Amino acid sequence: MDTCIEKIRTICADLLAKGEVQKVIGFAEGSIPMASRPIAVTSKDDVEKLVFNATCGLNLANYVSEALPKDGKIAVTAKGCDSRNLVTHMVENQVSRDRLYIIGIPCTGMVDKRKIAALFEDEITDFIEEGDTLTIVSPQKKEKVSKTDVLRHNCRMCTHRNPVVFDVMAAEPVEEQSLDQPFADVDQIAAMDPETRWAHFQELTKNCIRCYACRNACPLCYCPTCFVDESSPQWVGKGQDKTDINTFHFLRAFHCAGRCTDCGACVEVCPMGINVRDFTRKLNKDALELFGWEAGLDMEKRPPLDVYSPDDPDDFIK
Amino acid sequence: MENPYVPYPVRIDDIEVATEDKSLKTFTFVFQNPADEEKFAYKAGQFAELSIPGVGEIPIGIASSPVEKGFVKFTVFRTGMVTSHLHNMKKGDIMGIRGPLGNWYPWEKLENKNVVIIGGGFAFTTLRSSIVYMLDPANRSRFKNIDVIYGARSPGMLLYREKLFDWEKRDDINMHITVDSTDDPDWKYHTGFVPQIVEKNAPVADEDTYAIVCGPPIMIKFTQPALTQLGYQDHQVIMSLENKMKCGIGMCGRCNIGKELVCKDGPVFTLEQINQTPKEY
Amino acid sequence: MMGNLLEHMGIERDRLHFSWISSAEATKFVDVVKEISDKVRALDTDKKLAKDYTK
Amino acid sequence: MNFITIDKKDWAGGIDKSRKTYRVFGPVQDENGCQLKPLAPDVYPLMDAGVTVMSPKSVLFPQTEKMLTATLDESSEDHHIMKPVEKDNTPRVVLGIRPYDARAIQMVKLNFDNPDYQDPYWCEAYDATTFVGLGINRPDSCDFSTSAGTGPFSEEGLDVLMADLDDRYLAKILTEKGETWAEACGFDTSADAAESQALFDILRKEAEKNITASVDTDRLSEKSILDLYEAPFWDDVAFSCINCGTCTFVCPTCWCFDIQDETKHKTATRFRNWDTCMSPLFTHHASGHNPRGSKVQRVRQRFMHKLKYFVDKYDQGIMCVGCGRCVASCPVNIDIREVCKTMNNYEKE
Repeated sequence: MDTCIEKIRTICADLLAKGEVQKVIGFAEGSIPMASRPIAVTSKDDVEKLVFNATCGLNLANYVSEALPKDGKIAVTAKGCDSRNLVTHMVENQVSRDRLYIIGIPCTGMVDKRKIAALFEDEITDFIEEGDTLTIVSPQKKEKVSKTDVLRHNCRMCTHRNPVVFDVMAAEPVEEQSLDQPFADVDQIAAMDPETRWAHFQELTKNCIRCYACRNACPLCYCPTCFVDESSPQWVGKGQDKTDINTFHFLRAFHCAGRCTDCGACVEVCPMGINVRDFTRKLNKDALELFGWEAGLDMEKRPPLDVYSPDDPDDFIK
Repeated sequence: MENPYVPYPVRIDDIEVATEDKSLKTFTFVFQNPADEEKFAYKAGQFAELSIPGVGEIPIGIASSPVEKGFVKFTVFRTGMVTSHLHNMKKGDIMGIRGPLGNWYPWEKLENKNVVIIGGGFAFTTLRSSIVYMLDPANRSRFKNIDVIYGARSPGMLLYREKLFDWEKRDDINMHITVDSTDDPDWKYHTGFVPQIVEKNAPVADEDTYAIVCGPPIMIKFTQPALTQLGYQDHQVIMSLENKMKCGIGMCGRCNIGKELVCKDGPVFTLEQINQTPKEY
Repeated sequence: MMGNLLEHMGIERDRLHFSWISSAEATKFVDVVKEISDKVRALDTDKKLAKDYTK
Repeated sequence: MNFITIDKKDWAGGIDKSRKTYRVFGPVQDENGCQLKPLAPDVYPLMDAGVTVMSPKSVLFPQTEKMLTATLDESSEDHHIMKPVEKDNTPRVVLGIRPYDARAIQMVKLNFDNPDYQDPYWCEAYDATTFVGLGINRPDSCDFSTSAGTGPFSEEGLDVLMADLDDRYLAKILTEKGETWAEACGFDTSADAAESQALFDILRKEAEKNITASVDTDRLSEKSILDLYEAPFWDDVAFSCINCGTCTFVCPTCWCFDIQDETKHKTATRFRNWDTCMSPLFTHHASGHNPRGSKVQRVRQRFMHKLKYFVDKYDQGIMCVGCGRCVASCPVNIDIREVCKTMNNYEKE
């Protein structure tokens, strides 16, 4: 993956020099180990700032609408999941295709930073990525691990590593994964009895500080005023009451029903390490089973809960 | 330890619809414990948090004047959750008032000075408080000329109409009442926007003249150049700002403009002070 | 899908109900409301999503 | 000042003794790393843990705190009259607080305990609390506390400062509160003052040497507020921000809060929650107008408050103790050290 960065830089320098785009949204090197930072590059002289590696786990589709100038185009680098969210943006009329120049990046997955941190007792001071080999350094030890072993769960479950829409590809497509049990995590929760399931979700969200990073990092969450922020009527209390926290997580997830690409940005950004995908994954499974639907693959189709079709399942209406 | 978050219990003694569109109502409150009225000693220009248990609090300028005893008055525009709830309350209901909060118009500095009061729309509440205070027999001699320029969209949108017309009849205050427009053939006062009336009728500034300006942003924007033209320097223009507030005592952190907190260091600032700070209001 | 997610979280399915009732179908409305009330009553007071103010 | 030594064998027993009079808070490990929490009777603080994800500010300033209640039942004589909620202000002790976090509490004190108003909830909790700090022998790479006016062995705001000497703690009793706590624990083996102080000095110097990160703050106060406010770099600083507010929540010095009312049946409750300048609601007027309606304005507010307004207002340096929590927790890697440098070096053209 790191070999594609030169190509990305060349493409971007060229686009900016020719004035074809006003800016490029990509990732820059972070200021601490295992970090990267979304960045807008506006001059060809700055393309050296762009990087792409296994820590670029945010979804750049989230930055597109805000970064779009009054007229003209912007370029955005897009992994498989980013590209699916760009499709969703276009289908939902948040941005039009002709305003974007999409630089597709075939992706072999992002690392789970918490999983890596858990391998060390002390803090990580350096992180070097060479192909599948990661060299991770802490004051006490230096360890080589295989990236495949420390991938984020959503990346392990990913079946759309290659961008579904692009103007140019930064590298040859990678092989897609095929999974025997694509929703094992959901099934595992489903197998519990109701009280255990409830306890599982209580335990899951108990540390939530309601910073709403999961919502804000999600490209699907673009409502001008989120339901949790409405004051009249006020749907949800603002305190640390567990009912309010549950309500937030349940409804946030449900607003993503049939739209979620499982990009993992919500989990990536959570400062408290909450796997909020436990909510959205169930919805993704249902969308697939009930509607044969995976979000962000088709520019011509609206998400299933957005449209009526005579053969929609309706046995829940009594 | 004194708890500044605990409101004084008050009873709604009277509710008056203040404007023809019913968007403003004037509430008269009486303290449940007479001793609280003394603790609530305030100066013209200060505000208070009107506190409705279970609903919330809103910061509102005090419209009654320190020289009016036995009650406090607030004129409230219906806009958010708390104000809407308040508009639906009735005489006799119990709620709370927390304050007085913030600073006030600089009455010591204004002594022996000409005072020009410029107000627009419903930002006339603390100006009412100020005028009543200055016209009080005990205070009138402390100030030189008093001019008032007050405008609203239409005659029915003027606040405190009876008081205005009373003041109009007096000879120790120069009233310049105006409306944006009216089809009332009997309207005997000015027609036109506040900045224009300021330009034509406000006294030319000498170093003993101060202007107090309160109104919607658009009025303030156009009144400023008119005042500058009349010779007012930035330190002679006194303004009262509004920002979103919660605590009212400078702790919750949201109402700042630069390093000043509107709730505690303000709401009254001179234009000179405002010009030195980010205009985040 | 909402019902599925609630159930997945451990909340009883019968607490959520969808029906099409036209404004002319007063009796159906009564029947449905009665049915829901009975079902919810059978489930007892919700202790999961209801707020506890005693703390 | 007197010094005592505490054999680590006696540590747990001492804590247990103190539980008779103190509620004990300390660092514990959970799924999300280290957190500072009230300790259950059979739990002991994890003294050698890393920096806690959340700061200790919640000991005095919980994220959600009930303030007032009133009954709405009109048959009751005091209906609609709000009264303060009773608080448990029995003595509490925070064990293993990091020295820079204790300094942060002194900064928050400037806000909650000032000449005009005292916030009774915070102040009473503060008065009830004893802070027992542990010097940091091995500072993290994100730690820039020495250049933020504090350090790994800073004493400010602490009642006791301890040093970890492998088999024992050396404790410097700094206040009466600290002395009372040591007595309650039965820690009474005194140590030679001069020798102990010398040891503390060595450990402090050693630890400070290991701090490599820093911020420059020397020129912040001479800049004009408006020049910094209008500076061109804010768009770039703010670009990656998702306005989540994590930085403000994990920050030991961020004190802003929101006040909310809720009603259930016939009881009204007013409580406060941590608020964040990153949220548009923070300044959203009821009229719809928002003086900080854009992301850039909000990001600028956070840094201007910490690195300029506070500096000018209190003349006590920046409103940051260099703990590095926001640097480590920011999901989009906005780094206050870089922003501080940019502000400090900014020259208006």
